Amino acid sequence: MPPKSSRAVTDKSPGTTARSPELLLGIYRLLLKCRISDEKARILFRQGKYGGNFYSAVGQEATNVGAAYGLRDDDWIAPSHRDWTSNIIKGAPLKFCFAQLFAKATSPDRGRSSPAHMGYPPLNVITPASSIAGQLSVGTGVAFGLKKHGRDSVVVAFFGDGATSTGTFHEALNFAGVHKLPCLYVCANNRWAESVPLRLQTALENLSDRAKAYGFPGVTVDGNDVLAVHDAAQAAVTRARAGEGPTLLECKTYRWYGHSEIDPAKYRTKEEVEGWKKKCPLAAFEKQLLDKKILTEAQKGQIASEITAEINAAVEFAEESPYPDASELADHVWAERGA
Amino acid sequence: MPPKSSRAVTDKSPGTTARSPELLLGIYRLLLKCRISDEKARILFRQGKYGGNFYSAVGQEATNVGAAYGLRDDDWIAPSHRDWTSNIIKGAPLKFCFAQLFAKATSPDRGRSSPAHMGYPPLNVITPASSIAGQLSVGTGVAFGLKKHGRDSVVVAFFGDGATSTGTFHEALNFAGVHKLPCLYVCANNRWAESVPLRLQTALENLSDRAKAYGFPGVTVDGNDVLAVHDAAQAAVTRARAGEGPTLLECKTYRWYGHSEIDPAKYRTKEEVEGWKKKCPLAAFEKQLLDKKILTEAQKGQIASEITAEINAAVEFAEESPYPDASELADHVWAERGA
Amino acid sequence: MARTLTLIEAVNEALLQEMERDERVFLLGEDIGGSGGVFKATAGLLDKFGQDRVLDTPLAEGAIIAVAIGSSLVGWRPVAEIQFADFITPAMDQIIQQASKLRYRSAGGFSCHLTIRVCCGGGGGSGLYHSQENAMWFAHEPGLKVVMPSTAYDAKGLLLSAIRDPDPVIFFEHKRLYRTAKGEVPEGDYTVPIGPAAVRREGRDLTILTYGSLTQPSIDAAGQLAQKGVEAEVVEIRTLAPIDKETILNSVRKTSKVLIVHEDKRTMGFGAELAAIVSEEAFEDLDGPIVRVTGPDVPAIPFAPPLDKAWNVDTGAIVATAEKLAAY
Amino acid sequence: MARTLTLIEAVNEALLQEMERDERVFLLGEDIGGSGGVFKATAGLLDKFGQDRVLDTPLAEGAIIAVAIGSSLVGWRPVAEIQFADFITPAMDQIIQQASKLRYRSAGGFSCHLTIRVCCGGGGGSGLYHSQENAMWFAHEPGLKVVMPSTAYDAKGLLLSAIRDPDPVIFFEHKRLYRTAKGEVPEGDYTVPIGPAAVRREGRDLTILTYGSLTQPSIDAAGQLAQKGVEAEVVEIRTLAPIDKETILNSVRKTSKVLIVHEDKRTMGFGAELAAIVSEEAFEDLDGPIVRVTGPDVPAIPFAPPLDKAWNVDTGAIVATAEKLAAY
Ligand SMILES: Cc1ncc(C[n+]2csc(CCOP(=O)(O)OP(=O)(O)O)c2C)c(N)n1
Ligand SMILES: Cc1ncc(C[n+]2csc(CCOP(=O)(O)OP(=O)(O)O)c2C)c(N)n1
Ligand SMILES: [Mg+2]
Ligand SMILES: [Mg+2]
Repeated sequence: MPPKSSRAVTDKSPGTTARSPELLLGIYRLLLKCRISDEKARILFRQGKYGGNFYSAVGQEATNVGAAYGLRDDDWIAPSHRDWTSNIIKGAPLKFCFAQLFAKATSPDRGRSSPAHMGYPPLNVITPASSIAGQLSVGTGVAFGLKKHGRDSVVVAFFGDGATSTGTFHEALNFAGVHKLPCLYVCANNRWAESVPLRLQTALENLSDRAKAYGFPGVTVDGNDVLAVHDAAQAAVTRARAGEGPTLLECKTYRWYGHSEIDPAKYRTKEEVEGWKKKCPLAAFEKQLLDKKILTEAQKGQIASEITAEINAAVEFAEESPYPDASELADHVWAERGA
Repeated sequence: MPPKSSRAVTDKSPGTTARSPELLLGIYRLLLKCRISDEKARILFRQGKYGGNFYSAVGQEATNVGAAYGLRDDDWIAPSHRDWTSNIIKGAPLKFCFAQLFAKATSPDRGRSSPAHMGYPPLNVITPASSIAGQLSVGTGVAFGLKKHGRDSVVVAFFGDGATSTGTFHEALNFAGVHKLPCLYVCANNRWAESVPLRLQTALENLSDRAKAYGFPGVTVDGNDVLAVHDAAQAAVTRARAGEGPTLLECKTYRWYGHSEIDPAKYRTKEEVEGWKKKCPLAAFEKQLLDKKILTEAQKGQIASEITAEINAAVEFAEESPYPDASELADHVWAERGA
Repeated sequence: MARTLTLIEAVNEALLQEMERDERVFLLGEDIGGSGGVFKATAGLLDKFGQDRVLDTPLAEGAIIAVAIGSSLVGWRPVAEIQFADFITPAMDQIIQQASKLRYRSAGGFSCHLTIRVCCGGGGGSGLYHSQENAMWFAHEPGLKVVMPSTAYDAKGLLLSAIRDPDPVIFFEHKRLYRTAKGEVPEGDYTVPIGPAAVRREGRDLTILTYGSLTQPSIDAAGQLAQKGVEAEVVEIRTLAPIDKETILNSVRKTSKVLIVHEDKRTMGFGAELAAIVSEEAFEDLDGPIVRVTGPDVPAIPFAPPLDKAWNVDTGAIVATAEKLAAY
Repeated sequence: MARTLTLIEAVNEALLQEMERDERVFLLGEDIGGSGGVFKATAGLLDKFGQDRVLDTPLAEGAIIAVAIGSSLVGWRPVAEIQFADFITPAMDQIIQQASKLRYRSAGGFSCHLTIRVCCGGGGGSGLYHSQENAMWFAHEPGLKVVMPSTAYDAKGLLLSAIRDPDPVIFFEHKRLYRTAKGEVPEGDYTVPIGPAAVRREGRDLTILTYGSLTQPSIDAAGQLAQKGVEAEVVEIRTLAPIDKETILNSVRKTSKVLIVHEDKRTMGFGAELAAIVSEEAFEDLDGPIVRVTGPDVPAIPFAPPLDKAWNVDTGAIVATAEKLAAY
């Protein structure tokens, strides 16, 4: 079978019409939760509450929320360094998410991984390595294993534009294409890999064209339009569950802040950053919901304060949790050395 | 600039019209030289004249000859395990080619590499490693270096269908696309990677589609039609010399024999093999030239006997050459340890 | 019932029996199906188990290991093949950054239950890119286990252990041994535990620490040495990681002299760690230098017969060095 | 004229001066241009030399090394950066199968004149994937040279040697030293040869063999030991490959005791080779076991502060072990 050629979906999403208010409010709540959690994580880092680094995804929330909203518990997420909030989206309790930043003994990995490099085994979020595109390796393998079981669960793997230059990306997606794996490859194309601009990363205009090398569909959407992302993702998930194989979903978006909290990001122009801030994925969606009266100002305030309360409790939990003990250093190296 | 989309050139080449007899006879002579040399190499292996292994390219001559015919001395070739004859095409004296098979001290690498893994530094043929796609790494780097010098030399890198699954392939071609390097990537798609059929290697019909991921042209030609290959290659070389960047040229062809001389190739059907043998690139071209009277039967016999004489002398040279001495084992590890 | 099998037959039998016993086990790699493997280690398995359990993969070692890792997360027991150790380098990121560290970085939340079979070593005329060993890189990486059998019996028993082991095990098969190592192998199920070294010959005058292709030459050397009145103890390190210090140190305490023998390059070869362990933990018992007989510091084994031969560490070299050490 | 520079300033100056002196030198890597490098090792160089000589590459370590190798074949002198040693694994095929073996496999017909700068080691809170050393893999591979300076002076002088060296040199820069190692650095051109180890402190009672981030703690430890009447000689192995046996053995012959100190994991760490050399070639001179003080056998340095700290080999541990050894 010749591959379906990629199609670039640049037109606006159909908007809020004909969708249930529950869905729309669910998405809204999650967008907001990611935004506030992420901003909180940044503040905590700047306050010196934890070390290492944090990779903010503020500005990109529509991509992660749109792609992962509605996944089932038995679905998998393979996140990268900028996808700490994918744990939140998948349903991990916030207290564990903040405990992870603080590297406390109550975090899922007992403080081993760097902040933001979070997985959550009970809900199949794979603990990421920093090694770029590594999650595409592991995620593709999981998809292969799921298909082998005959299950209809899917894997959603997140990564950036830079990751598409790696050999790991190619080997994973080529394999997925050959075996029509139930995997959704979601590229948050934020136009920068640390300080390297897209034009030094690829000769392509649309990274979804990379899918043409693997014989499965590649789709480009406005990554700041949460419903556009969600529609495209749901179509891909449906395809995947039906055994029709993977999809590469490119979401054009932007990170508002530096690569990490210690990056002043001087390599970008003010105009570029301001231009993207005007396309705030949260504000745009909020306005839609307010305009259509699906959300009221009162509700909005209430949702925000519920989230803030939850975050505050989570931060408190994290702060009060103990660090792992030095004696744990060599635990979990091999199975015999489990704690 | 959006990438030019690949075009599949499946129509027949324009044939012999409007080409100089010198060109046609030059190509013919080289096709024949490759064929007879390759068959001789196989016989010598079977006679136990050298050990290791040999990777015959009989059946694929039109791909290598068509792509590399007419390259300049200052152009480069980055060959793989099946491209021993690319040394012959580039102009390396036959005696060195056979000395290489025999791993004699008179071979360019003084017997270090396995048979068939031959390079020829004086004419810029890069000594290959077995590591599949490694030549794409080194070749792409050379192309970058050439462009940096402002020279108009080009690199022709040969590889198989299997090699296109490697991460190395992806990283090299992506880099070449970003920097519009003067490199011609020639894929001899012989439908098998050892025993692995194409359908387990890729979901694609045409491997030239891989170029769509890199923003430069991908072209598919009949790899058994030497003029079709030559035309496509020359167009790509012209592009490359003019600074317009790389081309991926897929040549659909077939290896008549096993992966190597010790592979009985039972994984292929007799029909498949016989079908391809009927499309012999040498016989087809020879018939064209005879039909058009560009070649006469007498000339044909003479060329064949000239080549045979040259090969016999080369084999004699190789046989009479000494092996490298055991004392050379640790030479050329580092520059200080040059011989 | 035991029969005489070659090492490669033992590998094949272990794979076959474990696939019969455990439906979760499947094989993946290049040319393992349609052709039964370059050396026929997997011959017959595709016919018996079908493509679902014997998967010929794209030519991409990184993807092979990736799929093994990921599928193990959902309960499979993959046995991946890397056709030649020389071609394990494209999979280094997957092995080192993913497989060896996934259990650790998730504090046991995820783990990699997988086996990587790797054909390694010189075979006489294999050349620069079909003769590398490359095992020592992995012995440096906690989280991995590294195994290399030298007998048919151990090949089957250790491979069964490896496939059942909950951690990533890299299982090296030396190509020179595939058909030269023959021995009694029980028909039924048995395991040889990962970890313990094997004392292949007892002796009191010196200890030869070795593994892989030089185990038998070391045993042969010990035979010749006995005729000269030197009783060498031969300890085969079947598991390179984790190392069985106890067996090594017990032997050294008895013999007081250590000769390390391996085919791989000398500098930073696996023998370095053996020497370090002994010189740290059995210093008082040592009556002579710890001597290494190894391959040379050359990138890999070159092809031309005289060069290939010049690399070879043979029984003669072991005997000569051992004699000198015994007389020390 | 010498001024006080940090190690990273010395690296930056070496790059700048060599690029001015030799037009064939160019830099390539991730984030070395627009941002001047994660640690600012290449700060200012893009502005000064332009994109033709300071190239921000795609995120592909294999391609970075590939381009370095290939361009060196046509006369360039590339200096490639691998942002963190943890991310060198995707380039293993290029480094091991291409760079280290190209000269050998072509009998000198081709060669790789290139330098690979790698930021390595723990920095206190760097975590599992920004703290690996991974230098020892390469010390096993003849054809490569492996260098790791611990002083600003050596950083500049060794980097200039590396860039001028006709073979592939992997130049490790320990991130903990970037701003903590400060010292006098001549303004002008000078080289520190690749190869020789440096005796950092003379002593007669024991030899500390070390490198990288534990050089200064070892010197500090020697200072503390002196107050306790133990005179330790500190030898810094600035070049891990090829190893300067002579300096090491001379020191051991004088002191008769050896303590090996490194941050990297213990098993198969670089210290293993040092122990093996000494126990083979200076056995007669040894008056005590060869002791290693190293990082633990754990995949990499975990992030949580107590775990990070638990990894740390510090002056206290060196002093304590050295005292015991001296008293042996
Ligand atoms: C293999 C590897 N190389 C380099 C790095 C260092 N690094 C971390 S993030 C990053 C850029 C990633 O860019 P992109 O994929 O676009 O994701 P983004 O950060 O923009 O979300 C780099 C180079 C790494 N973590 N892994
Ligand atoms: C990295 C690597 N993996 C595996 C091999 C073993 N191997 C040698 S040739 C080959 C198949 C190559 O297939 P293809 O690229 O189609 O080239 P062809 O042999 O058909 O010309 C394989 C798997 C290798 N040499 N290098
Ligand atoms: Mg990005
Ligand atoms: Mg092929």
